[in-house]
Amino acid sequence: MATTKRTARRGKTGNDAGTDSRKEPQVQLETEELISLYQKMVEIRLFEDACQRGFRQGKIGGYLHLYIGQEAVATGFLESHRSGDRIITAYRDHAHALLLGATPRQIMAELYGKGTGLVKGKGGSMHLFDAENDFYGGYGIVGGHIPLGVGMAFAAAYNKEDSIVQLYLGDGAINNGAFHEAANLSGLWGQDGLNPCLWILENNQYGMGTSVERATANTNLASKFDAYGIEHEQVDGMDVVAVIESARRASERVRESGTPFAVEALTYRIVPHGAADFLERYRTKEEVKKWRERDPIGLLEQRLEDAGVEEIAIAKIREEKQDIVADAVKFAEESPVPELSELTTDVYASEMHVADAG
Amino acid sequence: MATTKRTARRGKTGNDAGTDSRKEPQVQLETEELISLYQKMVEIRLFEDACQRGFRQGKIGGYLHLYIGQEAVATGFLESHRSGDRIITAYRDHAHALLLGATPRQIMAELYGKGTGLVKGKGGSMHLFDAENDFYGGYGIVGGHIPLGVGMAFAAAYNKEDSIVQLYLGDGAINNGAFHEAANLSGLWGQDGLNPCLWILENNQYGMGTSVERATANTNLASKFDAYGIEHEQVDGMDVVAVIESARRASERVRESGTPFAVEALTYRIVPHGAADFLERYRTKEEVKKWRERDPIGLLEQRLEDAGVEEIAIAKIREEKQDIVADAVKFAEESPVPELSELTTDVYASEMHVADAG
Amino acid sequence: MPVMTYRDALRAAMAEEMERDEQVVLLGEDIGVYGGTHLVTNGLIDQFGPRRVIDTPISENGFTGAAIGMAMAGMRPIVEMMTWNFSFQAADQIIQNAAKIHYFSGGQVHVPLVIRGPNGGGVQLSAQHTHSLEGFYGHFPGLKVVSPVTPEDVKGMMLASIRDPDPVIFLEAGALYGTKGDVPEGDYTVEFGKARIAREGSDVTLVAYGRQVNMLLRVADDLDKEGVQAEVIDLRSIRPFDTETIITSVKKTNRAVVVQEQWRWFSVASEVAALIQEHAFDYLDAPVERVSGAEVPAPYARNLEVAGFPSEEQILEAVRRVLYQESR
Amino acid sequence: MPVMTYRDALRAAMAEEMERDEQVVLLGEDIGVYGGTHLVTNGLIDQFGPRRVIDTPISENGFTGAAIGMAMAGMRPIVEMMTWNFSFQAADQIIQNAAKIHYFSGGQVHVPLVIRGPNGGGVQLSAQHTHSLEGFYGHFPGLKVVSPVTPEDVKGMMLASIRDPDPVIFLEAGALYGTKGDVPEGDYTVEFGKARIAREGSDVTLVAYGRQVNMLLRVADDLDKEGVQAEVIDLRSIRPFDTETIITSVKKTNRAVVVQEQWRWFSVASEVAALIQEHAFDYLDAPVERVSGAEVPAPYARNLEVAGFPSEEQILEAVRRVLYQESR
Ligand SMILES: Cc1ncc(C[n+]2csc(CCOP(=O)(O)OP(=O)(O)O)c2C)c(N)n1
Ligand SMILES: Cc1ncc(C[n+]2csc(CCOP(=O)(O)OP(=O)(O)O)c2C)c(N)n1
Ligand SMILES: [Mg+2]
Ligand SMILES: [Mg+2]
Repeated sequence: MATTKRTARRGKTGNDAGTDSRKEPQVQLETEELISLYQKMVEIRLFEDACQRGFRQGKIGGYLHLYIGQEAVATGFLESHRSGDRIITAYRDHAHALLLGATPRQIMAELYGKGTGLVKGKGGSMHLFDAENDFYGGYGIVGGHIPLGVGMAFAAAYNKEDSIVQLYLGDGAINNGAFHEAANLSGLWGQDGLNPCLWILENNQYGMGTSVERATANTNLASKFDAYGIEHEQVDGMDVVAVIESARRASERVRESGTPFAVEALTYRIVPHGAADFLERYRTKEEVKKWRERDPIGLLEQRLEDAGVEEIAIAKIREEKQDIVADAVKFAEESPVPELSELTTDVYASEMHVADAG
Repeated sequence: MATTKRTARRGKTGNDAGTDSRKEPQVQLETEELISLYQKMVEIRLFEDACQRGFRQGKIGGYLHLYIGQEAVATGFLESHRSGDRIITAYRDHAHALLLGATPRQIMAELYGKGTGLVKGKGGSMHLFDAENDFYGGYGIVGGHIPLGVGMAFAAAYNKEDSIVQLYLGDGAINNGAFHEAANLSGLWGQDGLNPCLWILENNQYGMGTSVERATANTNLASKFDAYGIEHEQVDGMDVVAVIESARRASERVRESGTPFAVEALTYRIVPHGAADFLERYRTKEEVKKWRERDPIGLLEQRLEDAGVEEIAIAKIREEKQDIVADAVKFAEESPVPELSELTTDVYASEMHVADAG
Repeated sequence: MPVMTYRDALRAAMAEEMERDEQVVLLGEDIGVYGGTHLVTNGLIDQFGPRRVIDTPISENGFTGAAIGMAMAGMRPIVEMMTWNFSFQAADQIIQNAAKIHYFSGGQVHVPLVIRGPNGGGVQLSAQHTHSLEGFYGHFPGLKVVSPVTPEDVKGMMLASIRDPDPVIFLEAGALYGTKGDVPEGDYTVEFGKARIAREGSDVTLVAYGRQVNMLLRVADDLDKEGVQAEVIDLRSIRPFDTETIITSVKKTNRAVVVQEQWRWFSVASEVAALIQEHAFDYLDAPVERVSGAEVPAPYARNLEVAGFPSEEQILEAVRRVLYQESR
Repeated sequence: MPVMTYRDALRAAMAEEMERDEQVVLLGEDIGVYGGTHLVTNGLIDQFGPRRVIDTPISENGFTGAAIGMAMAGMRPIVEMMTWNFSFQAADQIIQNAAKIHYFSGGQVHVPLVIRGPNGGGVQLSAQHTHSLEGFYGHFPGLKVVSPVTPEDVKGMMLASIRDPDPVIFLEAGALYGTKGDVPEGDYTVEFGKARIAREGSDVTLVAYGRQVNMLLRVADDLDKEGVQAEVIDLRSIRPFDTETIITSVKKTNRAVVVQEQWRWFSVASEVAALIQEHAFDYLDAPVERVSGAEVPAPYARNLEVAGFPSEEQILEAVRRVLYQESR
């Protein structure tokens, strides 16, 4: 464990949130639960690996952002998802879609630009949507989706749905004006119980090649929520059990009160920012290596072993998931591209014909 | 004095900035200095009164925002202005222009839309500029001017000018994304001594008809600068002596260090938001009356009396200033409207002709 | 038919639909307690309460985005841009989210949202507060853009906008809030994409939208005295656009003048001229003329401002040119 | 003449001017340590240090505004929009401040600022990352908007942009960063407002800018084989605009096709068609044809994306129509 190193690394964080993000979580999970978590996280990891291959082969186009290293965050938080809770995030969105119930086939077909894709091949990696399973995207403009999440939270409370919103954003996005305006609305509306929004700040240390330290003078990102009257805490985003503990507490609180709450999950993007990136001049190999030692999947394997699960059982899970991912790739490969007529559908929800669109 | 009332009124401020904005200032001003301040503040007040009349008479058009009640803020801060320090604010800008050296004639002629106006009749009340006297406007979009101030501060440091920027903004503007992005840059660049920016938050309690309490859940506005690593304090913005004390300390600090600092001046707009407004359903007559008791000009008169200045001397100042303002109005009335050819000048600084502009 | 102001027609449409549909809410700066800076929403907070008439902080991007989120979750928000000049701060939400979410979600989600507010020049509001944004927003597929001018259309198009499943950019002629007109009783909507023939005529086609329509009607009166019958077309809807009505008219008159307050380059008038030459090439007896705002940021001084807006004189001259009464 | 890529021509212009003028600085996301996401600024931080090559947080509105402030204080900042798609977040700064400050300050202050970055469609970047914003920004007086396509023009126009006293919107053809071309040695600038005749011809005028120019050159080759001589005009500069070159050409060829990747409604092609019918009415043998992007947010799937961009086939068909080889 590297508590001291982390603290040192984060330098001038002024981290006074009172949360030691590395203390052993109190929550006790059954072995079954740990296994289930492992299944999910391994599926994400293997799925992302397959995406990287598909991209290298030129079968996936556009921008492709992988979740490798961050699996524990969405997995942990979505354990607290209740049907009807709306989920929204940016472009690093495969894991969220998978965890909410979209199939690997649907997602991979989307990335391959096929008509069988989750959004019919129209959105690609950055714009996964699965509204039936509560996933509201999938957005490519940094900051841009944040106000949407706050608005959805308002709607949930307005319509007394008893649902909440899980709103994910990155450490880079927090410096964007859209964050500021939306967080202010969230805090304000929350005073009247009109904003059951759980803010999940995925601090993976970098916005593309810019470290948190080079992006803001106050590197204690959770503390930024003070400006909006939103309470917050930090959590070790590499340890899925710690995340689950925080997620349960936080989502319950948000659901009961209709007021927002923010959790900063300290995590790390082990892979390059986008699948097309190769230069990583902005960080050292040593740094990546150190974080790899706390790979969330590795940490969970440790917990499984501690719980007495045999290595062979763990390996079996990986194989099963490998098969599922391989099947998804095959499905994607074999699926037809979208009909050309799809070009002009879904521009308007009304009958309006695109030809006389303007 | 009404220390307790204010504290009560601000309700959930969580005002823990450690600054009691009402304690008696330490700074000792000569009687001469007090008189000079009084001259300035009375000139502003009378000028603004004349604007209101001109507006009612239909001689001033557009939007017109008066500074009545807030005179102590710009007057106090601009006492610390050194030649070369750039000043920038929003649309409530007459006082700033006057204090920096634009003549009442130039400004009034501008408001009357005359060719002799400070910006040739092109900008009107919201866009006063007087670059020769360090005044860089005068902007009408809430939040929009804030990043400009931060950029000018960068330029000053980059070119080792030893000058600073005084960047004024309102309590309404602080909720705008432009504030967030600019303050973050200011804090970040300040770490390298590249942002000598003095942030002056004129908290006059309302953004148009929306009180601070209805605009944000964290009503301690100064504390919002914490998110950017910018230190801050609050000051009683009705007491020009208190403002001067804060301004001296703050501007020196900014100048020496090249890092930003923020002062929240607690003040009050005694008049309606704009000269065209008449309905004031958003505040009570009693509230206005209570603040009027602390009218900055009244408070300063008290100080003058305490210093032994006779009522008749004070009255004389008012008369002199009344004459100056009357002269400005006359000048404005008699000035010619701009030449029609002015319509198409100043679109580009280059030779580019407007006719083939696009 | 009852007579109503433009402002009241707007308010009536919103209030009636709020009565009918609880999912309709209003958001904007000072629309509630303050009564709305243009009094369009005056009194609605008393009628519907602060949960449905929501005063927002000054954060156009944030609350427009929040409204998009509400719409995605099944509500029907109406956002007031205090003036459209402030919408540049919300451009990212309008263009990147409202216009495109339906498409990039593969049709899973849609955005029934109205963004409304005054547009166009006023009285000496100067450079930052004077814009006509029909072409600016009309450029983007996924948006609908309307710009009604009569109180009747205002009410009918507002009702159509609120009920529309797509995001509608509702550009009001701020300068006309106080003007009056007949407004039908009962519930009615005015369909998008249909221009209105504001006056019939056979000699020349005059095209505009917003307050310039009224200007054209005055010009048509003047021309009438000279024996020239002008047909005046009020576009009403910018996206979708009614090409047919214009072309039918030009095929009859063989001449056209397009008038707009916005700048000429890359504008609505550019498109109208392009469309006419495209679809009525063989019918045109003269090039389509355009009269637009001066190519300058709006000045403050009244004399300059007036000189920068299209004038009846300029329009008359343009008509004379297409009639070959005056040399080009 | 040395051969250079589009990307290197850009970098060379910036580096040379930074050598000459200390007031020139670069701002943008990941332009320094990271090397620039498109490698345009690669290495410049080593050469000029972090005070002049400034990595910014993700706050387009904030740093564009800051750059405007720097320019007002005498500096000559160059802002990189990582892609122009992100500029909607900075639209308020660009349109309300950069374009207008010179005017509303009565000429007291000016804004020598360049905002540059890749524009136009790429490879499957989908709806939020695919825009061509020539008309969008070209609409506003106070801005200058250029869109060069050859490495020679790229360098000469970048140098002209940096030295220009006004704000310049520099729209790069991102898809062409790797393409090569001759670039003159030494210091030179390419004047704004002058179109380039990329190929001479007498039978039809083809107009475009950006990467569609290359497409037109290929189409012209095809047409050549059929005995049709196409004149290809590269606009280069959108504001100021070179009406004369186009009109002169159309007076010779009597036919024109305008091609653009951007959506058709209220666009550059609209304006070009309007201008041609206005200034060459009596010379036109056929309506000006326009070929534009499909009226949809950009889709991700490659087959849909390709179908949405203007194709050589579509252009050929349009040419045949203006030549009356094919019915309209
Ligand atoms: C407004 C905007 N600016 C720039 C970009 C380019 N961009 C894409 S991802 C990214 C970094 C975002 O960092 P962060 O929010 O930390 O998310 P992460 O990638 O680390 O998950 C940037 C700058 C963008 N998509 N939108
Ligand atoms: C982006 C934007 N939104 C709305 C407005 C309309 N408006 C003008 S002044 C104002 C209130 C600003 O309040 P504050 O910042 O507190 O300044 P004050 O008027 O109190 O001096 C508003 C909403 C505007 N000019 N710009
Ligand atoms: Mg990050
Ligand atoms: Mg205020």
